[in-house]
Amino acid sequence: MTAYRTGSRFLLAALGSSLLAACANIGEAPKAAATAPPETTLADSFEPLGQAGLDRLQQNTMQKVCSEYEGKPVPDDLAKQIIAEAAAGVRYPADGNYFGDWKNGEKIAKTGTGLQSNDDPALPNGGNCYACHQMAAEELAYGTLGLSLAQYGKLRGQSEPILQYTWTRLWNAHAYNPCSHMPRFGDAGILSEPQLKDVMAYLFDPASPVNLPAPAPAP
Amino acid sequence: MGNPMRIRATTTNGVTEVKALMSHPMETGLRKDPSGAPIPAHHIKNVTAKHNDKVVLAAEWGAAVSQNPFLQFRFNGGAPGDKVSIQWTDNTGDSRTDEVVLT
Amino acid sequence: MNLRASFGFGLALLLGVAPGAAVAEEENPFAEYRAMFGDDNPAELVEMQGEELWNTPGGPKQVTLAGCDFGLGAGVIAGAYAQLPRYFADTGKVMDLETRLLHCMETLQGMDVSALRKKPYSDQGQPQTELESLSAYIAAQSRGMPVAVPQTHPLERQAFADGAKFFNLRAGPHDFSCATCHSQNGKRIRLQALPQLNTVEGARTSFGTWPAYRIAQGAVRTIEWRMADCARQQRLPGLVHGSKVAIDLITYLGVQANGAEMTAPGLKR
Amino acid sequence: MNLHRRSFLTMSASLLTVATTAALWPLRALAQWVRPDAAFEAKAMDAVYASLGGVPEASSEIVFGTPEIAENGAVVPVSVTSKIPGTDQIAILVEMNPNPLVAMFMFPEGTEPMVSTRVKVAQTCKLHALAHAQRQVVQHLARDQGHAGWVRGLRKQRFVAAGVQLTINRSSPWATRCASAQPPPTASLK
Repeated sequence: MTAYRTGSRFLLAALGSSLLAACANIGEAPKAAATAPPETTLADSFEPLGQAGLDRLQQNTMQKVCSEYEGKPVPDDLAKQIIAEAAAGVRYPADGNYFGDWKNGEKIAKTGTGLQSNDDPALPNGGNCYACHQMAAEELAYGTLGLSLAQYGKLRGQSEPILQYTWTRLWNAHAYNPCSHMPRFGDAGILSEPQLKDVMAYLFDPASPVNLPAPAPAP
Repeated sequence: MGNPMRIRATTTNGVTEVKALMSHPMETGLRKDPSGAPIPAHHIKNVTAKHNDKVVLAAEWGAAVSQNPFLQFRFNGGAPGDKVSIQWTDNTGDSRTDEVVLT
Repeated sequence: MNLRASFGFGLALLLGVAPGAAVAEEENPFAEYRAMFGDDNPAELVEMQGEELWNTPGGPKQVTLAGCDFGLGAGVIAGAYAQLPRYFADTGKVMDLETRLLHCMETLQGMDVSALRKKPYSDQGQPQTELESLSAYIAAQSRGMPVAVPQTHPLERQAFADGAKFFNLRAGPHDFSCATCHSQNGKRIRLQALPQLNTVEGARTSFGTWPAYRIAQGAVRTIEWRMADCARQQRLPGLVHGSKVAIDLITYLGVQANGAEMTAPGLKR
Repeated sequence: MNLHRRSFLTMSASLLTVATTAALWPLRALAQWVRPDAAFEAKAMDAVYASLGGVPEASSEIVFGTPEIAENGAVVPVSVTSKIPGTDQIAILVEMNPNPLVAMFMFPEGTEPMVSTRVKVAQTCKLHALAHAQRQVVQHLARDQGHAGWVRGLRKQRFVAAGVQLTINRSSPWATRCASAQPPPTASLK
């Protein structure tokens, strides 16, 4: 992980100013509309609601670049920049232990609420993994936007590189895929470190339903 | 008084099929509003369907019939000009009757 | 009817696989459930309420909305919804059905619509708002007609272009854009199939079904509600009813759906 | 044998009665029907049966039309048809609902013993239908018993039940009791 950090600092220093310049244009896309009244901005179409303030319309670098290049290849320099910046921000467990309670991880994986304008900010956020991923064989209500994570730990084992890789994916998937559609669960503060550990346990624990064999098909 | 029902009745080979949708919240009394206050029960208890003046179906309902209830049944008979009417009464004493004429 | 055909198709696929087998993308496990609703959509109850409102004089001026021009002439509602949003010379704006309705309630009936504009949708278990009932009724007057959202006025073309841009805009703590969920074919969230809304095919299967009766809410919801609720799930702040972004997005979807059959009000889970 | 059920009821007291079960389903002509409030308020299947008067026999003569899996427990289409001659009542029950008895339907002569409706189902569980049937059976007594020409009417009453498994993808929001046992798999993205 230290390698990522060092690398990204270097890249940031070298490319920072040109990147910011490039993104200034991209980020203005919605209001750069040629004939729209000049006073129209994105914020005019929204109003603060519940815990969702207008600050959420402010795009970061990754969001600007990935909006511009949605469905298209991201230019190499920008891709490298996003990857480096993402990798640099990953915070690994302070105690070196990746695993929490898989049962709580299951709850997080199945909970879809959190950070919506109508959600109670006092409740813990969900991870909503099942919205996009297949996980435990027993849960049929899974989405298909992401790859199947069935048998995740059983197929991959628990070596340090795979644990670190998975943690990084959860923290900020852009460290591997510049315009990943997966939320930055750690980086954006969607899930806490203990919650991430619970999800890790759900993915890797041999007793977790994720790693249990699929039930025999009915005759 | 409630909002109007949608009643469809069609006669085929001497059998009349009735399909009705009723506008009613069918509150169970178990739900709470966003502020946490219980929402009082409000549901249809009784439904009576008539072919002209003859009762062709009677029903007793609890609160677990879905919101905006649907009801479908069939009775023998029915000729153009005949009336099919449905009346509901809910737990607050409110009631509503609607009818259609067979064509 | 398109809807019916797709139910049958989904059901056939469902029956074709062994129980317990992994669910393939293109089949819908709820095809049987949905088909059982047949033509008995509770949205019709709301249409009836909307029809009564349409024929009832209202507002301080005690007139009906019969003088409202939805783009095809005063009071013409047959086929009007299939051609909205469109540019209206009297306001100099591209408007959708809902903003036009509010405009007419205000200008023709003399109503104060500020409360309705602020809270356009009914709460769960509460009576539908006038806007929802009228939308259901007016949309139903386009049933069976092809979607034909115009692109003649420059502002109509601008709305489409801006809608397309917003569709890809990633923001908020989850980095979601419309494209996050709606830019791939045959995907689903949990078991809910996701239309690919940046393609003609995807927009065509979806646009003409709104407004729709939502089973989960026991109410008819409009296409503006659909946009606002997507924004909620994107973790964005509240999308203002009738705002530029809302109308741009509806225009973007509608133009792509041109030629598809209007089936609204639809029935959704 | 097309005897009029309702007029028969009025004279049934003088006739020999044979009940095939211990059921004491409320036996009233439609005009005198009284809503069985206790059955609607009962909180378990057994209690519903008890307030209706007995335990029904299992039957394969009740035909269900329900989806195998329902997308939303708040609205589950259900149709029930009884193939038992003389069926005059059908009830729909949902095992795990706070109050299992959902609805009772009374069919006068001339109405098919079939009903289709939509019900709330708290969580994955069994949906049951009860059918009550009664009809007059005319029994010809054998000549060699010395009763030439006699007939006697038997009121044959049946009280039956059948169940069908229902899977609910999304729990009915009102079902406090069951929802807590199994959190609904709600995705926040749709």
